[in-house]
Amino acid sequence: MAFFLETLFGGLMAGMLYALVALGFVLIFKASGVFNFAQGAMVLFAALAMARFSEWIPAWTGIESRWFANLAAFLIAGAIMFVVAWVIERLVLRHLVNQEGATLLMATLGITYFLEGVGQTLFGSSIYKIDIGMPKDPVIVLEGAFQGGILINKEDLYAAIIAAALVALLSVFFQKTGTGRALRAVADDHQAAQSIGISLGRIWVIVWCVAGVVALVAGMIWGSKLGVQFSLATVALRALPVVILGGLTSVPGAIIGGLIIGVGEKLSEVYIGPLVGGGIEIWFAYVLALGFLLVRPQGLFGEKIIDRV
Amino acid sequence: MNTMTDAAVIAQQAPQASPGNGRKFGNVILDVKNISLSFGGVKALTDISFDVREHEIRAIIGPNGAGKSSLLNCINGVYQPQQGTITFRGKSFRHMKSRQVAEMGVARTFQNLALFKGMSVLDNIMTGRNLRIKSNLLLQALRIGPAEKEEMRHREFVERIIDFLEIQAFRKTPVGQLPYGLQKRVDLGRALAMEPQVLLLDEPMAGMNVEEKQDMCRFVLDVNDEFGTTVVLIEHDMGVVMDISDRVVVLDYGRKIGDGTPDEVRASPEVIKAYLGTSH
Amino acid sequence: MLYRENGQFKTSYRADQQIFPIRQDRLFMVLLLVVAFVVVPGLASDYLFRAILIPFLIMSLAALGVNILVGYCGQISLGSGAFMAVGAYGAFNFFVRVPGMPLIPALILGGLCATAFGILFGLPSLRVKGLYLAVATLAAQFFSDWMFLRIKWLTNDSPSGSVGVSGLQVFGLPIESAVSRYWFCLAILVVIALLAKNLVRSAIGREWMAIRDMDVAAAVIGIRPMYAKLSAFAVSSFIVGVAGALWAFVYLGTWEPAAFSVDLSFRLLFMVIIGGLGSIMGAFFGAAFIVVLPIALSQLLPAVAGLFGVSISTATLSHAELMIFGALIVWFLVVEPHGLARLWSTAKQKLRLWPFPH
Amino acid sequence: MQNILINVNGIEVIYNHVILVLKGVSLQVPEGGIVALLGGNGAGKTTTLRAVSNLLRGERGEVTKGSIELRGERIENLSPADLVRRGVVQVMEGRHCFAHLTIEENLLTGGYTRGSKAEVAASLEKVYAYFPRLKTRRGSQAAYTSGGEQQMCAIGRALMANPSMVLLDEPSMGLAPQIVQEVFEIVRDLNQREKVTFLLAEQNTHMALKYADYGYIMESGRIVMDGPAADLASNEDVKEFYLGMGRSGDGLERKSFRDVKSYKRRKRWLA
Amino acid sequence: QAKEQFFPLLSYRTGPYAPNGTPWANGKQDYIKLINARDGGINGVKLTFEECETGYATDRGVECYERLKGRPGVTIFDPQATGITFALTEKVATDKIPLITLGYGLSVSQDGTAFKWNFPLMGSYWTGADILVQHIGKKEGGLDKLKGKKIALVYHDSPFGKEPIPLLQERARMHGFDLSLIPVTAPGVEQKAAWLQVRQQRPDYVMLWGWGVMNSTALKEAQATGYPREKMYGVWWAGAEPDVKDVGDGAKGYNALALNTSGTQPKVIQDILKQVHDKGQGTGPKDEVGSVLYTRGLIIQMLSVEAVRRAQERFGKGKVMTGEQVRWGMENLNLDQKRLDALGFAGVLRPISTSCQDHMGSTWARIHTWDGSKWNFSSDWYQADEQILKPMVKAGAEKYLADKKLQRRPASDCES
Ligand SMILES: Nc1ncnc2c1ncn2[C@@H]1O[C@H](COP(=O)(O)OP(=O)(O)OP(=O)(O)O)[C@@H](O)[C@H]1O
Ligand SMILES: Nc1ncnc2c1ncn2[C@@H]1O[C@H](COP(=O)(O)OP(=O)(O)OP(=O)(O)O)[C@@H](O)[C@H]1O
Ligand SMILES: CC(C)C[C@H](N)C(=O)O
Ligand SMILES: [Mg+2]
Ligand SMILES: [Mg+2]
Repeated sequence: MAFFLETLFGGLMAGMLYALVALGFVLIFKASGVFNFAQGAMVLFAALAMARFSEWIPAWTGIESRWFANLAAFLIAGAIMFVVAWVIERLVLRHLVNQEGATLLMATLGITYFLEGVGQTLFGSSIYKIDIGMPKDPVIVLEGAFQGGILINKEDLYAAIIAAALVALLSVFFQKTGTGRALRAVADDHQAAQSIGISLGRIWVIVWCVAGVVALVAGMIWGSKLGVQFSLATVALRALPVVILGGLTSVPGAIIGGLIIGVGEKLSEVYIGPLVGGGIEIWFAYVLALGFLLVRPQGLFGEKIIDRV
Repeated sequence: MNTMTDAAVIAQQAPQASPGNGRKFGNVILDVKNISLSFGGVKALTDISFDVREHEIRAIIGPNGAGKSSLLNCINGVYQPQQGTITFRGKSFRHMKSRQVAEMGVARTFQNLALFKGMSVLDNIMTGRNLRIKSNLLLQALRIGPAEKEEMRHREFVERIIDFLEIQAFRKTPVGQLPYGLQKRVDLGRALAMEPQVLLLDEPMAGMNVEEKQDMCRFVLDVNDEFGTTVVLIEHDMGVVMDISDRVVVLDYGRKIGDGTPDEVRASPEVIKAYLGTSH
Repeated sequence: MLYRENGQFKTSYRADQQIFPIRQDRLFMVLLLVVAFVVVPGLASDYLFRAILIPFLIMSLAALGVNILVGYCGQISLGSGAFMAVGAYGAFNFFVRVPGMPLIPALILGGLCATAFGILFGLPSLRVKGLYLAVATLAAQFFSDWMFLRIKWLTNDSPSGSVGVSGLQVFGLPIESAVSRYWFCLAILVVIALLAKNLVRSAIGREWMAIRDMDVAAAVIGIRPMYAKLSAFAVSSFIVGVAGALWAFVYLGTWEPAAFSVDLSFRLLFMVIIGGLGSIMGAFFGAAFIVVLPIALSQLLPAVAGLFGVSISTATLSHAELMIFGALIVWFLVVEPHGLARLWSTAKQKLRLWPFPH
Repeated sequence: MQNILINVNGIEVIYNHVILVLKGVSLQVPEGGIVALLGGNGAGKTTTLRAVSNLLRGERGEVTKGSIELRGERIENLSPADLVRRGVVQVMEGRHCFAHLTIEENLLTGGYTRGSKAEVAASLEKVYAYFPRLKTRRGSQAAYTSGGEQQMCAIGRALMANPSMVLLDEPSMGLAPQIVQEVFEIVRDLNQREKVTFLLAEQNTHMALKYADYGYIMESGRIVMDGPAADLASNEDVKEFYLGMGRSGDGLERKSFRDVKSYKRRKRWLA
Repeated sequence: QAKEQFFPLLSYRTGPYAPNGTPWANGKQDYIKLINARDGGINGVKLTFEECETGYATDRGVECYERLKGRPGVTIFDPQATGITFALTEKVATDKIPLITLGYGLSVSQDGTAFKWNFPLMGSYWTGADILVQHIGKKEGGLDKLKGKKIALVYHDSPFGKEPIPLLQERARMHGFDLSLIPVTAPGVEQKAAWLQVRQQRPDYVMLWGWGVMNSTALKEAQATGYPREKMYGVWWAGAEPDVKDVGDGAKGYNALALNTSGTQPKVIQDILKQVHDKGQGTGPKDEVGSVLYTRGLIIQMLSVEAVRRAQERFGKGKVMTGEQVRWGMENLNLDQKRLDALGFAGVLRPISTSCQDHMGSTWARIHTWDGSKWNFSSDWYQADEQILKPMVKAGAEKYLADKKLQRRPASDCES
């Protein structure tokens, strides 16, 4: 029982991190109809920037405070993500107004390669450290209730709280503001949105920038847990079933989806895995998402897919 | 065409004269009974009944959102009405797959162009022949003997339609690039390629000027005359409706408020109030 | 005035239904085939064959298969790598387990295994659409990755999961030398490309495209979505499966499941989109782009750098390669979102008007 | 002499780098006028409007020759959003409502460029007053409304921007006769009371000429005739080909659609 | 024509495995530079090289191989990946170029009579696993004490990670310990489930068969689940600086197999610092020189060079050797302690001597432990148990030959 709870908890925490990456996907999709595969690369890029700057800043400024280094690095990385968003709008999106989803998807894959290349050139391809002072060692709770207690990772807990806060913030933004509505309009029809005076360029820079900051937060947390390295970009593939399960257009969906996938894959790996030789979690996550889709083809909270003649 | 195969059936039933213009229709081919359809709270159709006789041109009119397109969608198997039955040549159904309806000989055009955007005009119309293609996948891949002959046969048929609709010049153009009016024609061509017994047209003349409407009318009338195809037509241009239809159904807010010859309908106060307005 | 169709009147629909109704195109095609079958083998080096031409041919074949599903039928697939893997391991099992199994039937049987697998993972497409479907195909991808690592029987009980074949021959002729491998792949590619072209311009091809462009309307004119989608999955995964078998047998020789990873799936999707969705020609362009470009870059960049007297380290080089590759993809998409094939036909159209524009 | 608001000067438009569609179109829209653009299918009306509102780029078209001026300012390089900010709004052909947004959200989005919430609310009420049908369907997603409802929504959405100039592409398409009438009344109303300028591409020649001051007739990418609306309406050719009047015994009268089928004619003004 | 011996260097400097692939590749390059700078090549034959980025991907690796194999004077390939090794094994036989897979690759390829062109020098995954079991047994006070113990293998889910399994199963059968297998999907950034399983099973020891980013992730997860690092034993690919550096204190006490030393004391490294790095010719950052993987790169390159030298002794000093001749040299290496000392590798590795039958040359390794800032040896040398290995290698080689319908090399072949 204690172990089951631990697994459950571990799944929830992993799910929260997936959700954070998924959130980036959702933001951009919802606001522009672009399925942004570069989200993974953006996480990597942002995290690399943060990791390297937090290392360089004390060297440059001679100020040894970790807080200062981290804060400055976070701000610089955020600024870099803004530049990235701006450049992407200028050089890519602007020229692909009104194109089909597949084309846009490919363009983001192109961006992925580009960012990976630039990221590694500027910041290197070793493993780097982000140390934001998260506690590393586990704590055991409820030792009274269960034999051996339940192991909980404080780091996970903090990560989850940050993720949840971010999501709450963004949900409000989308639901309550006029900009949120404009974003959805752009996703539906680029041209019509233009025709009523929505400036696609501005909208896109805003959204990609927000997505960049989300990526930065995701990268920071993930990086502080596991180090920053090229493979961080592959978390995009982990987050994919989450986005889809939650619904491509739903911010809360990303969270719920993340939790379901996180729990589902950890439980399956731990309980079913050993029976079949293990290593099933990744495809299990996809199959799980698929199962949900068969019931609700638009994902749990996604907007209904419109097909009408 | 297809209707000819049923010539025997038709012959047994005494042709009936329509009141007025001396056109002849056969028996009831399509009978819609007590159809009701709602989407959540929205009642799109309430208890609609009407019939269509073989050979006739039956118009459906009504204000925007009255439920005209939804009615066609029900006949077509795209929507499934909650109540009522639809009888087509003696077969009754409420839930029917689109494919089955197509097989029975019902074709249709769409209000919001539903063409296959990435395909050429020719290919679009060819899809209308798909129901009749018999060769299997392997034969088609090899394209030998029967498969090729079959393809040729259908191609010839489709070319006749293309000639008929006067769109020869655009055969190979992707339909997405055609102007709106021509796309409507292609839509009609695709439906005609099915050699339907009943042709459902949803605002085929929207977005056309008078001359083009005249062309469209000519196509519809020719099809109706020469092949005996029954036509159900939704149209907002009263000139067209009054001129070419034999009988008219009027819908308003999902209810039927009138049914009869153009002249009868035109005279009905309820119809005037709900739809025509006084200016007509 | 070189490229004109004026004056080439078709007197029958049959003539108009040819794959290349324009004479110049036909000539060009014949020339191309002659070059491919005769001239290239005379000129190309061993390296060109083994490292570029053979992978290019096989990837073209795979891209062709993917294009049928993605480009023609509009079902986004990120599981092509899995279909290739199933084709490869399927063919492998028939090849090593059935004594005396000849190569070509083994490849076809491998393709059929992929077909079955493709249909299975295509089933969700009846309900799930668009990007959401990508999940189903990714499930296929990760499942196959796992399956070939974990189920020993499939890898002929090789402890590491890596398997290999050798001593390939067709009709008694060994397929060992680079040229013979090249010819073998080329022949298969030409045959399958022809069949595929026939399919896409026949009734079934039109059904696929109809489903892609507007499925509700397609249903109304009597197209069964289920049949159309599943047949697209079947045909596509067959071709992809055969390509996978070739990749394994002819190109790699010995391979492990990682040879068919999700990366490969992405690359295939790339090829199809860069090349041009819904275009057989596009598959070739796309494959050329994705196969050749990185290699060309990795050889060109040092040379270019050398010109300027700088020597770049391998690391910088490979990062620069990534960057340029990504940038080129974006650039091509910006220039022509419908892919290289469209660029090609636009060029032809211009040529047609040349020298008098409009 | 009225101010020229829009001055299109000999523009050529090419789609996809190869398809030449407009072959030197020039037209002027005076401030406060209603100008109709008439012509058969494929004549290039939509393309002309797109060129003015700068929506061509999304269709991979470009203006390759000529110039377009708004109040004397060249506008070819502005973005559509810039134009909206200058008061020029287009109602696109084929409706283009935001499928996932409700009717009301569609309309509110139309007011995106406007600062004050109160003004937007007032406009909303105005649009609802124009199209009561929209009010009853306000909560439903645009994709699930009927064709005509979507058309009303598209028009209403454009009006929400409080434009000074509206490019209307086939506003009457798919609308019931009464509503068509109303739409044109709205046009006249806005024109007279709020001095909104209109450039409208329309197939319903009868209505268009009735409400417009001036008309241009296009044919395969060229302007083939222009003149004050009243003159056009009384032109013999226009009557025959655009208004469907046939020559019968005692002069011109509307011919029945049933009778035109037997013979074929084509209008030919060749430029 | 200049006399040049060409060394194709397959490497990876991007991707998930770059942190580990890079120092390795740098070591190889620097050694070549050193030989040229210090000795003027091998008996006057200059060494040249070209690097090709594989990204650890098989198809890119094959392309690199095809690209470089035709160069004049091509010597030997070290693909730096087990997957690429598989794909190349057959190709090198046709092209007659030896394939060196020091410490990785196919364990059965130790058998030189079946695998003429493969050289898994200094150890295979079977020898490595065997040594780990021996060490754990010793810790427990004898191999018989392993009975009832639980050992978990957390492995990279690929042929590389799966290689040791047959041997461990054999050992488990012999000593009665429980072996549980926990795969980690490549590249290994997500290991939560794996470590939850570890926590659930509470194994007495964990063996880590990882590479690249998987290693540091494993250590961090171990820390997060509270698994004692002292009980963790990595393969020699999971025991270098990049694996532990950024884990910091969290990796303290973690053990791994060691094939070689690290540090800058050895003479060869001093030479490199002086003759290569100080002249601005160094390939990577200076502070990486002497790290575990860097040193391993040196060793690999040194063995390649020695094979050429050995071949020259037989086929003609000062000549450019062909692949065939280098293979002979590789097969007849005899680097005793004296020779190693002379080469500046004193204490870096154990003597190694190969033969036509035995392409491994040495099956010795020891354990080192991370103290938070550097690796320290914590055991003596172990040799893998011949008794267990021999039959397994033999059986594996037989199966390979049967599958491929090949014959063993006759003894006469050994002379050529
Ligand atoms: N799928 C659907 N979901 C929800 N409501 C629908 C759906 N289809 C139609 N409706 C509603 O049903 C009503 C009737 O729509 P329908 O399209 O049949 O109208 P119509 O008579 O064709 O109008 P128009 O002349 O404008 O085309 C409309 O109010 C529409 O909003
Ligand atoms: N996106 C496009 N790509 C290529 N050609 C196009 C495109 N849009 C329009 N065309 C071509 O431009 C010409 C003019 O089209 P346009 O839509 O401007 O005509 P229109 O006068 O608005 O016709 P309609 O009354 O049918 O709407 C047509 O021949 C059409 O084929
Ligand atoms: C080559 C080595 C460094 C280890 C690597 N993981 C392999 O493929 O075996
Ligand atoms: Mg309708
Ligand atoms: Mg138009």
